[in-house]
Amino acid sequence: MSLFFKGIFLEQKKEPMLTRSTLVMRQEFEYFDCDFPDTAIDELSGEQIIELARLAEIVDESDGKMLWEKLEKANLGEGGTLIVDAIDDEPYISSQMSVGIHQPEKLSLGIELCERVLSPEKTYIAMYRHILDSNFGIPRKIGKYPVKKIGGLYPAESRVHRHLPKGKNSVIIGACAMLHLARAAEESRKMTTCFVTVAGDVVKNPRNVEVPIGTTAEKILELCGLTEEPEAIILGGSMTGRAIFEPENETVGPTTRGIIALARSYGTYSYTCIGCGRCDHACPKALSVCSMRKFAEAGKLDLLQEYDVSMCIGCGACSYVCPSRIDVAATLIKAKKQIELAKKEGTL
Amino acid sequence: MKEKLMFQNAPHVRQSESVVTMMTDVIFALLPIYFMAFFYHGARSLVLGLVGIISCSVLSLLGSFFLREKPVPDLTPIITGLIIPLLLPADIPYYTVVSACAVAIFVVKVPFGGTGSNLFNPAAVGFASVAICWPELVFRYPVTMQAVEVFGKSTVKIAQSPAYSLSLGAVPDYNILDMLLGTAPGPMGATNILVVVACGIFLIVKKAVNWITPVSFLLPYSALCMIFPRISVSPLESLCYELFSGAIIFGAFFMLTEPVTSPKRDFGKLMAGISAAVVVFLFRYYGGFEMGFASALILMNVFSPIFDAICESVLHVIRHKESISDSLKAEMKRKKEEKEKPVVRPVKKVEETEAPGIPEETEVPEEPVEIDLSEEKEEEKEAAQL
Amino acid sequence: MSYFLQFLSMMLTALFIENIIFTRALGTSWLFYLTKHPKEIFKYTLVLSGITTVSGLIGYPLRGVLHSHEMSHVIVPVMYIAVLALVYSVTYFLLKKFLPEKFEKIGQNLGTAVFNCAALGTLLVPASARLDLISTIGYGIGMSLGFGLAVIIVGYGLTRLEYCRVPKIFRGVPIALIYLGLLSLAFYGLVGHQLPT
Amino acid sequence: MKAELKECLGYIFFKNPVLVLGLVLGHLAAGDINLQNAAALSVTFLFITVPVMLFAATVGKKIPSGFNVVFYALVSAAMLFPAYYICKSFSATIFDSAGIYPALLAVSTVPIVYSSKIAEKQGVAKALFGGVCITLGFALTAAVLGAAREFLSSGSLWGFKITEAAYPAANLPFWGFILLGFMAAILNWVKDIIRKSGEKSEEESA
Repeated sequence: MSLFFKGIFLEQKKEPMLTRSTLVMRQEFEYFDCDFPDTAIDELSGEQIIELARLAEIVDESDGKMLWEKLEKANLGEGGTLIVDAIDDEPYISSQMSVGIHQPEKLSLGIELCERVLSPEKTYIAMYRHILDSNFGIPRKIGKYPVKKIGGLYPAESRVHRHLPKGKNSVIIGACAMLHLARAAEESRKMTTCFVTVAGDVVKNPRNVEVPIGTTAEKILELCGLTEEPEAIILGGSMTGRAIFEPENETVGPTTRGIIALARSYGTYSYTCIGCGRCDHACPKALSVCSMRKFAEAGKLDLLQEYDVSMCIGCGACSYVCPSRIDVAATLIKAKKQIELAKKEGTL
Repeated sequence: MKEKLMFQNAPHVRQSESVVTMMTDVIFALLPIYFMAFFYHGARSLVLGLVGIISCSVLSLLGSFFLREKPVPDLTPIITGLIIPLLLPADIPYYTVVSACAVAIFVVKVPFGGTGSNLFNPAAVGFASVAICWPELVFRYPVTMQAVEVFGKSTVKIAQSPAYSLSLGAVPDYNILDMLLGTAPGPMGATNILVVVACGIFLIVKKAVNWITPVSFLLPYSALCMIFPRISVSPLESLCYELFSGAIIFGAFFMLTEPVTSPKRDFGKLMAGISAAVVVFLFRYYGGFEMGFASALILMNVFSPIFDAICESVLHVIRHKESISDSLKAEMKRKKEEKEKPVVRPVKKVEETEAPGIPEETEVPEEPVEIDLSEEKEEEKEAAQL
Repeated sequence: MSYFLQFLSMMLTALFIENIIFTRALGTSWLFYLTKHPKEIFKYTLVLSGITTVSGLIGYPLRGVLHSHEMSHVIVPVMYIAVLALVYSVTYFLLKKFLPEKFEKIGQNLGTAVFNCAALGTLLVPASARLDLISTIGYGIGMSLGFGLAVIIVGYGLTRLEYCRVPKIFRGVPIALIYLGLLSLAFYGLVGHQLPT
Repeated sequence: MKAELKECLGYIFFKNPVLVLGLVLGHLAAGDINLQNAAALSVTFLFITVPVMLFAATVGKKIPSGFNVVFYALVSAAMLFPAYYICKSFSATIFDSAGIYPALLAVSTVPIVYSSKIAEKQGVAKALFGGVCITLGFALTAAVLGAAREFLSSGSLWGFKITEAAYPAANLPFWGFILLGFMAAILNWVKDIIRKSGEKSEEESA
């Protein structure tokens, strides 16, 4: 029944990018000067670390917030847990995992600094377990922190909370942000770069790259080389990214997970819905997706609200599974925006 | 690089399986049944299948031309065209198959809007309309193991199907093995139970059809047949007789699981399966019709949205578990306070209910049907003044 | 006890198997006017069954006498219409006197609830089938409740039509008629033969 | 004269009582099995509609709204007798195949609803003209449906055998509904074509 199977099984196609080392683009680094340059790393106090994060303007790539605000506001209290988000459950994408695998000592230094600020009871690094199509073994420990394998089906983010003890609060911080924190502490370096996976069946040598924030997608694709003209270029994750038309003026931000160049694009051709009910089966939030799509196309926003379209997290599992190639997720997200618009105007 | 870039929506990775692969799986599952029909009844069964496919696809092309949409390459009419002849006897004249396909496409599919939006199962309606129109042709079956002539009058001996003798309450004179292997007379595709079950399981394994509806239909139905046997035989034997006669298993795997008209959610499919079992059981015991399965199926298609609505309300409660439990607690607290201090009951406002029946102000009852004729209203008004 | 069983069996056959709308097509134009909330429709069927049972009781002895008459095809319906008119005017004035606020609510539509094909059909069908008193009442109540059931089923079905891509020329009355036709095809499968009217 | 003809055609096509307004559906679906039934139904319809329209236009206005329904029902019941004699004239066993449907026309939606809603507000002449046009529309629809179903189900027209039966189940109520649905669709299609040709001629003229 749809209550027990949550989400869908995706082949991750992570292989060439994950095991290759991260290519760093030639760039000059910016430094900041703080008023306590000489104190050794292990005597840095909590406030000083937050000051470092603020000066280095580190942005957490898992949710786009500033790291120092998250550290300041998150009072874990006793029994809190710190989770390092290295869950890359979208196919092709492995930017967060590559940080954990290729630079473990820097990552563990960053985690240690965060521990000093938040003093959580438990910390672990979360990684997505189902990378079956590659003979890559997920390490048991990175530095001295255990790696907890988040199992289950895509989307895995919503299931992280299930591993936490009830009633205790927790903080999720991205692995790349930890790395930048470690660099800020060691060389007081600003966060000018971000980690992006360049992948796709058209890229000559797909790999993870560290590029300065703001470089255009075209330059990054040239860095990795293209075997032939792609029909579609995607900025962001393979399940939640968006297709772009002009790669030369689309820039990369800290929260962009990857750039994917595909030889053949699906376009927007789709058959008629035959009501097979697979999208209902695949929805992680157990929403009645099939009827909601019908309401969205008939323009019945009140019925959509009744069917809880606001709980849709836009994971794209329903469109992935739909045999008629209908963009169910896109319709629902568009309807969700219309409802918010209508609510603002007070029509609803 | 720029001119070739195309737009595509959010999930840029799609499942390899598409509607076409699903439909081809169903067609491949139907072919062995045709082979068995050919084995028992000769080449005429294949020609009947061919006639079914050709008439269904030609009519659906005509229909899509009539619906003024470009004909989409989908295979659903071919599946309907394959299923209908399997429910009919092998020596049925060709015009009945063509008329069944015409009803299935032109009455069930085209007026409701093409493949995705038909509210009833086209194969069931097509077969029911033929069975009602020519009962003497549809309900007498040629004896197996004799080739029926492809053209002209068939000279094969006619025999009653076990379902008919069951409806009279007599024990059919074919043992269970005969019915399993399909040597008992009956509809062309529905008698060789082993092959039908094998194809059904093939479909379920290939995920072209969900496993919940057939299982949740066959189990309660066999339970009911064991509890209320029609013939004075051991319950297990009566179960076998009931289950293997009258296209029950063929219908459970191929007609009941038609995706468009069955409920969408798995829990809804379970409810549909169980209520279909009860309705088919009642139709076969008390219905005036020997082949009650098709009309019971049409009735079940009416209730599939109701099952979906029930599922949605159950899930709505589950989704809002926390907020509902909080509001309940708040409710209890408020009631406790009310009990302590008595409150003057406010006067109940007379709520006016909208008068049933015809709204007064329309000069001519222009919209007899509640379906909104919104874009036609003005044209209707000026037609009224015409 | 056997009377109650006979009453129950007659009611169930009239309610499900020989439904008034699907097998005899009586009162179908009411179906389109009445597709409203199920609670509204239930009130309507209660009024319908109440009045038809009362007029059925009054008309039963007269029917016995008039059947022998050679023009019975016309006289029996006219007699029943007269009985309906009598019962309607009595309820009309009773309602006006004793329950005035209820009268404002359903006053004008009471006429349309009583004088429609479903009501007269509920009286005439048992008459032409020469049923005795108990089964007449049972059959009558079954038919009017079946009318309510059919209205709710078709009403729910028609709301589902909004999400189908019905072509322009089939919208409105035509698609509702085809939907009704397919539903009565299913009920015909239950009955198996054409009912005598 | 041209205006009346146009309005009369309007009643038959654009405001056909059965196919567009959905007034008297049950009787046609189940009762209209062959041409004779169609004739019986149309005659009874004529004898019911015209007098009730007349009565509504003249006396009906004065009776309070809740109570005029009784008079309409009684008038149409009274008018059943002459209709009975005419039906008996063109075939003795008409009431076996038509059953209770001609008599049921007395309380169908036309005399009860249409008269009290529309005929009361119109003048006598207009109500009479409306009544006749509606009867014409009904008779045309009933004739077409009756002929189609009789020809399909028993291959005969008005009892005279032409060919053997092509589709024996055509006289069942569910085929009545489906054929009525298709006739209404064809009517909409004709209206579309007339509207489009109308627009095209306006474009050329403009």
